[in-house]
Amino acid sequence: MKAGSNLEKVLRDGRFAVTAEIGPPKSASAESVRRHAEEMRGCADAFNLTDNQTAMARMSSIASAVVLIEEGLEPVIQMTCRDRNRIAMQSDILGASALGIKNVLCISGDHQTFGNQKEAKNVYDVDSIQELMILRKMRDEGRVWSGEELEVAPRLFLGAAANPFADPFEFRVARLAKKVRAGADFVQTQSIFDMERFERWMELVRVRGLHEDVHILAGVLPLKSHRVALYMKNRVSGMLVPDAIVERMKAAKDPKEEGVRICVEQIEHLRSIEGVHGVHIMAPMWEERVPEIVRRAKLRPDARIE
Amino acid sequence: MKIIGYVCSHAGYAAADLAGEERLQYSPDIILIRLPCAGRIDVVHLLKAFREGADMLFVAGCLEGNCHHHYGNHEARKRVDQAKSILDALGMDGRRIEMFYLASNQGWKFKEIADEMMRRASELGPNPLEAKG
Amino acid sequence: MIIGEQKPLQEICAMLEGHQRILVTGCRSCVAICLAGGEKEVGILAESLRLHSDLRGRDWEVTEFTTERQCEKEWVRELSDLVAKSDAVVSIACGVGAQTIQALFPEVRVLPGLNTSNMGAPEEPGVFMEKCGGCGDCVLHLTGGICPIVRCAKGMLNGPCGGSQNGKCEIGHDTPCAWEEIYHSLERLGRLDLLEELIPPKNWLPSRSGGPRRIVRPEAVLTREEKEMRG
Amino acid sequence: MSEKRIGVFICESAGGSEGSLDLRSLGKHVSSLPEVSFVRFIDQVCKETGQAQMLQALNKDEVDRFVVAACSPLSKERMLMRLAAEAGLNPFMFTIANVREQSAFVHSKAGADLKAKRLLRMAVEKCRLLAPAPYDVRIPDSRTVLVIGDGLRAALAAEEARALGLEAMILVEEGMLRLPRFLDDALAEPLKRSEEGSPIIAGHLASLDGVPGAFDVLTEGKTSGTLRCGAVIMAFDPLPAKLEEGIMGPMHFEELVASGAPLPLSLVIVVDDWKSDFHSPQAMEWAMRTAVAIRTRSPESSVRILCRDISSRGELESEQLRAQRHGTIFVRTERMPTITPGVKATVRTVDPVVGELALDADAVILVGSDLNAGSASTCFVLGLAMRPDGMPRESKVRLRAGESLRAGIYVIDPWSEWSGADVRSDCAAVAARAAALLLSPGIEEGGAVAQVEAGKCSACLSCVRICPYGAPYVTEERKAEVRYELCQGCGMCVTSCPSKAIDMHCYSDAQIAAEGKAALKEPRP
Repeated sequence: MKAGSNLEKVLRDGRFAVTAEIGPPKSASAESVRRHAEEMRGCADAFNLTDNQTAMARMSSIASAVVLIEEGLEPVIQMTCRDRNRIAMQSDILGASALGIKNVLCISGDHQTFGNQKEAKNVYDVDSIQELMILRKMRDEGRVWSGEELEVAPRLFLGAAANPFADPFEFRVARLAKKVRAGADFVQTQSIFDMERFERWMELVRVRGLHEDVHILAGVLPLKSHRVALYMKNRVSGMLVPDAIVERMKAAKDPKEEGVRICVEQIEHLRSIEGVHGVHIMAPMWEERVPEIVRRAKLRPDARIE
Repeated sequence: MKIIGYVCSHAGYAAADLAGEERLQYSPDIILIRLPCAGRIDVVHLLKAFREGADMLFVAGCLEGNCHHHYGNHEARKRVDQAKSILDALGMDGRRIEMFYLASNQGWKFKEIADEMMRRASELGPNPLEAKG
Repeated sequence: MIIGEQKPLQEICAMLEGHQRILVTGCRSCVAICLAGGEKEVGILAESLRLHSDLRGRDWEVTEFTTERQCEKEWVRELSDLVAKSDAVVSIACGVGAQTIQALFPEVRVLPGLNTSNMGAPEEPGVFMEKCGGCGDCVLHLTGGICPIVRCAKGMLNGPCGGSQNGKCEIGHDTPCAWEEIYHSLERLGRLDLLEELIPPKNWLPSRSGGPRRIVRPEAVLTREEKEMRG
Repeated sequence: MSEKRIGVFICESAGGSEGSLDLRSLGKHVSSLPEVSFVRFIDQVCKETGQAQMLQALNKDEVDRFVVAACSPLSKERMLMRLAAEAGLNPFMFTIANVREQSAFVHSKAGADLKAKRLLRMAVEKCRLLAPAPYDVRIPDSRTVLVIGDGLRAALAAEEARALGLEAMILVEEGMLRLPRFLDDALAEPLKRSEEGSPIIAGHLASLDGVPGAFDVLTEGKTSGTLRCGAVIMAFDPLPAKLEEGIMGPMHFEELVASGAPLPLSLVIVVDDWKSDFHSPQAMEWAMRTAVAIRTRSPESSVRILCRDISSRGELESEQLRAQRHGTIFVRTERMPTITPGVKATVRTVDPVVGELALDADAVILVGSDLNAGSASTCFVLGLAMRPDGMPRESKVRLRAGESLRAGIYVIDPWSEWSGADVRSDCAAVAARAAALLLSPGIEEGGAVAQVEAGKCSACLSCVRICPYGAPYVTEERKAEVRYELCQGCGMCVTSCPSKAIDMHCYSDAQIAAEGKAALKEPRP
């Protein structure tokens, strides 16, 4: 065991993992984190805390994760390359580890021009793959990147993001391979709507045998409305939403119910794909619906940490 | 009023000649400076003329797609737009300068341009520098 | 070349408030070629300032001069007489030019009329694209001749982020994804293998992070004796 | 600066038949202007007697420049150039105040008098700043026309040039012209003569230097060498489209018609203008005329024309009406149709109104903008702007047909009329243009041309990029220079130069500014 986290155990045991996303609040009160924890308790093996998602300043993912631990749930913290250089990254990891955080998702982060403080100076001292390399070195060698020894090494289960829907398509699998070589233990994908392309990608993943080296968690996102579907299709870069899904959402009498139904169908389908070891459910501002999705998709995660 | 038209030889100037042949009357406040092509006009010429008291300026070149020098009229339009934005920035109203396209056989159109500039001049009033003396 | 863009006219006028004898100066080098600060632009700016002054009764005296290369002392010295007659110098050369003037003439106010932007190249007439970030440690041999440091919005070194779609960057659809271009360049060169390499965190010391950079060419440096000998 | 001496002539008939200008007071006004040596009233500037008076005055008073207050420079300029030259001056050392068309004719008496004074003042101010302009009358060095092409048009152009007294050489990549197999007598005879009379060089154009009347040409390919010619005619035939069963290009169809073979019963003509915004009216015209000819010859046949833009303008409109009256069906399609070859070829496309269409045809003719590589590479070497089909852009098609943007280079558009006789007249017209140049007593060059001040030039290429005529170039010293033999005096390089390294004769920056100042000096009316 690299970190001994619940998520790591579930994946190691070959059980189908479930993670769900919690967006930290734009608030100095952690009340909403506690509320979401209550709503989703028992629904997932671990909960992702986003790191200033879409480049909007929010409560830090590490602080939110500590709240979650207090509530008895297991966090996965996200850490972007946008907001900290390698020094801050390593320091934050040491602190997070000391506070009991074991799962870290390494991502480059949305460009600050998407956020509410576009004029901010971005950092990008390292990219997401280099972040993995640094964190792995800390864990495996007990050293900071420059080589200096740590008294106590952090125990980490390292995650990375993968987007099968971005371009150039041919390079996407090679990039996943690089992430695996850089140290990724698990991978969360971008929200999947275009199942056909995802399956093509998985095929290439299996050709390279990557599904045996890394746990792939397929990302799903329940659509709330036709408008959200259109927004995802047209405005979110790196997202492919087939017309059929947009049409279904448009035609639906109860779009929210339809969104949940589509999501459940997707989870059922994803479960049947060789190499998919779990799902990652993203329901930003709609966290309360996650338990229903988990129940209807017949996922049976063995909820809590000790 | 003092209005200068920077006109290309091939269309603007020739059209004014034709307006003359046809005895189409327009205001003597309009004076033409002949250029080989509207594309010869430079922003500096236009700014200088305003500083020397011109109330209005215009540039006239060949019809679009029909410039004797192929795209001199488009070049001229860009200069006029640049001058407009400078005038606007200085609070002098970019409408004091305009770009027109016409053909050498359109004497009537030259008169229309002359009349339009006069109309605009009376709307915008004299060059604000005049008020300063 | 160095790419710059003139500051808005109102901003320049506002900086000049309180001054009277104004020298507008440009440069015949990069900024002339990127159409921002050559003699033509000096003429337009000077004329605009005169018009501004006349309109507001400011009595400004505006003179014009375009230096050969405003980053070199020898050329900037040519300004001596004009600077002596001025109480403000507006430089529409790059920031280097403005600083060289200030260094040589510490008594006069030097005001930047131009925003120096980047090191780039004309893409097509009138369009200039940033091409080089001056990181001090070039990686073009690994990236098919396309710089990921500045042409990728995130300066990624190990491939495109998840926002790359249809060859465009996530920050905007008129920004090409550098990594898409790198991929195709290496594909053409038959060197896609280079993309499989893990590029470790970059040494930014030769870049801005190492403080102001100073390049020394020993063979051209003059010793104290040589300096004395040559006066 | 030394004192200028300006003579001023006022034409007595400048006031027009109305006599509405007070010429005496105009004369009095101008005589007070700086550097004016004398003012003379001339009965009629455009009459020989008037010119004799002017010449006498110019010779006697030793002025170095003059101003004429008369009618439009557009009508008087050339005459006055000759006069200046006769007086021993540079032919551009004069200015004109157009006090007739632009004052006497268009304003009330009082206004016209005032404005005439202004105009004359402007002319004097501009005149003060004149400098002798470069000017040459060059006798063409070579009477040889180099015809570059590949087939019928090249042969005809060469023959027509020879008929006009020029020498002709034909440059063709393969070393032989690709000629239609079936020709009517009207073409066969001149072709034969052309083959006998015009040497053929196998190769392509590698470079062209020099000036109209004296070009130095380098050829490469099967024959590499240099040659001297006075003019170049680009005479490429339309390319045959890629041919498969049931699909042909216009040349092949012309051959088919000429052979007297039975014509296809159903014909689809695809005017290929989808590749770009380029819409070739000539290609469209070819299609419509062909349609009419077929329906005239075999009324039972059906002809459909597929194109992107079916609304014809100008003279094409009547062609279109004629074609429609002859039963031609026009189909508008928004993208290039797909064509399946075969004995019955099928053309599939989408009509924006009707929807999907599948048209069967005995023959499909592809007419359009296929790139002619030979022509394109020639354009590249000559620095000529190209159309998408590889043909050079013509200089103002309607006014100067057959001229390219570069002086001394002529073009035969392959999309000319479809019947042989008309191809011939096209070639004859262009050959005549070349002959007019090469047989002229002298080629006039210079005048209002641009000039570079090398010391200010950064070799930024702005001028090279903006000039429509290829006049500016960068020398080996890395400074721009303008070949005044090619300069047409538009002044765009002057305006676009970021370093203000270029100015031009007759319309210098200082002159334009001085005219503006003179126009605005007077207190407002």
